[in-house]
Amino acid sequence: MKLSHRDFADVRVISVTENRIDAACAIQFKDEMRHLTDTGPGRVVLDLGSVDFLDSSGLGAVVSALKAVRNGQRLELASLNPSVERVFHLTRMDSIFRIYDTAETAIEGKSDAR
Amino acid sequence: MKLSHRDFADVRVISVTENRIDAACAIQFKDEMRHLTDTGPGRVVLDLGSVDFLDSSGLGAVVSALKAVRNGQRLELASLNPSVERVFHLTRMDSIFRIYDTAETAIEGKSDAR
Amino acid sequence: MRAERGFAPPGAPATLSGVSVKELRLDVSATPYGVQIGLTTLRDGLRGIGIDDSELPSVELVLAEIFNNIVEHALAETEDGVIEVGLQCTPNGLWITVEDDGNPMPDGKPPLGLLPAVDVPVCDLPEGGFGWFLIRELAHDLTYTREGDKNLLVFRMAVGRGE
Amino acid sequence: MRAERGFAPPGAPATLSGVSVKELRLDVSATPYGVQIGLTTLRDGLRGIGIDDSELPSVELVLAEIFNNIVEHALAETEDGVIEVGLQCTPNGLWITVEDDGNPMPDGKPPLGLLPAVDVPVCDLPEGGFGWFLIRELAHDLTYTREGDKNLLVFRMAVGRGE
Ligand SMILES: Nc1ncnc2c1ncn2[C@@H]1O[C@H](COP(=O)(O)OP(=O)(O)O)[C@@H](O)[C@H]1O
Ligand SMILES: Nc1ncnc2c1ncn2[C@@H]1O[C@H](COP(=O)(O)OP(=O)(O)O)[C@@H](O)[C@H]1O
Repeated sequence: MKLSHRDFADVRVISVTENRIDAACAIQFKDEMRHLTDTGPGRVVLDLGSVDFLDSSGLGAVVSALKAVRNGQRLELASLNPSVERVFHLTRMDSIFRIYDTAETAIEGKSDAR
Repeated sequence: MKLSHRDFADVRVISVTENRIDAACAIQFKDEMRHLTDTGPGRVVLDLGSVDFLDSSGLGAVVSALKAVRNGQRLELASLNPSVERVFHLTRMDSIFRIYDTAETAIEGKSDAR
Repeated sequence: MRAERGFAPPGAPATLSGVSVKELRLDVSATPYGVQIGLTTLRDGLRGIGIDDSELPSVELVLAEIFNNIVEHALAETEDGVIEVGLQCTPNGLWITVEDDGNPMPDGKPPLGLLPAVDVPVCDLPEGGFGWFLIRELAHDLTYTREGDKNLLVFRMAVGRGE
Repeated sequence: MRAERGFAPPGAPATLSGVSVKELRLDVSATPYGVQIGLTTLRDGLRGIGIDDSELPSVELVLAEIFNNIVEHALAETEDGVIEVGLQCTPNGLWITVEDDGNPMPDGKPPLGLLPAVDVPVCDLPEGGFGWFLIRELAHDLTYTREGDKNLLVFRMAVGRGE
């Protein structure tokens, strides 16, 4: 599981560089996310554009990353492929996360837009 | 335990109308806070100006209120009396919460100021 | 992939004469990585038996949830467990059988798969418990039978009926 | 407040001759509301024996933490428990004794009172475990003894030495 990140003025964009978040890598994903939010600014965007498969373990790992943020820090999502979006939609998790179409709109988006 | 609240454009200010948050009222405080954050906007400020005594049960209840917020919602504090501020300082909880001198500065403060 | 063998999932309709039987069998090693490899292999296999690319994700998701549960629960104590999968394209969809020789389902039934509550504080959000909810949302005509010391799941995915 | 009686907390310095003994005794009902009433009553009493308003909060906090722990832990199973408190102003501070006939401290010692970690995710923040940390931060010369079936805490607060 490889995560890369780019820092902007007040937002860190984390990109998953593999194409699946599943039971085999969920724990590693959680650990790396934890590190990148710990050291990140008040707003973190997870870009899932490369991910074309996410199972319920992967979903749980994303939720776990959300639960690991600091007070006042927010974790948002960007670039969900249709199959990933479907899992968020079916489980209603799309109501929990602010989801942007692309990382670019996320970066432009006001941090208090929700 | 009585909490009152006033809603502004994008912030709800909750005021404790009693002068202590202690073991006798901690649970009730938690429940009422939960209700007021559930129904509140993305930013909630707890005005502790009337509180001149807070013990570790009261501190735990404030932390519990923080842990009960929705994704993207933030809970901030205002108007800590010296004795209350001391408890936050001794326990390092002042590093967890954004604390404003007064509810007014909290209302004026940008919501993404942290 | 193993050599093909006779395939007639209980509950699946008899294959209509004149319709070409398109089937696939696979042994999946019951570990998280085995599941990953199995699912990736199945992508190509499913395309080969007529499943459209747009239909692959739901099949892959249901199989992932079933496989993960077998790895984590049914075969948790087993070192070299194997999951046997059969897939058959029929006019009323893709029939799938999944077999393992692990522990039976709790109470002899697959879980109800109720959606965990998500309108709760962030700290109370569920990190698991979505598996059987997703299976039941996406699979049809699901039956579970315990046969001797084997678990057998049979169900239908409403895919592969294209053209 | 009960009638005063002879008062000499173990470990407290002998009262210096020529210094007026200022002491206070109170029975606190071992319930959350009893503690609330007891602490409020003590505010006035403490002022009366020479504690400055600015010094009251730390005394009240330490007593609250000790009382709450007795209510929650030592006397948890007792219906009509009573906590006996004695306070004596001396030149080196306010000596306080707290007695109850509840369960002894775990391992016969008061807790170490380490500060729980707070640089953790919001969801992992501690909601308790600060009581004995605060007591140990603010109280001096604290001793605990189990006498028969009674718990006795004696300690000094660095207040009341004003003028
Ligand atoms: N194949 C199986 N064999 C035995 N028990 C299972 C199996 N699948 C599911 N279970 C049980 O049903 C529960 C719910 O499963 P699921 O909905 O996938 O959620 P999760 O696996 O995330 O807990 C599991 O926790 C487990 O106790
Ligand atoms: N007076 C007491 N009698 C018995 N056990 C006690 C007493 N005070 C504290 N303890 C034990 O020490 C632990 C730590 O106490 P404290 O620091 O006040 O945290 P909390 O009460 O919030 O857990 C308690 O959970 C309890 O197990």
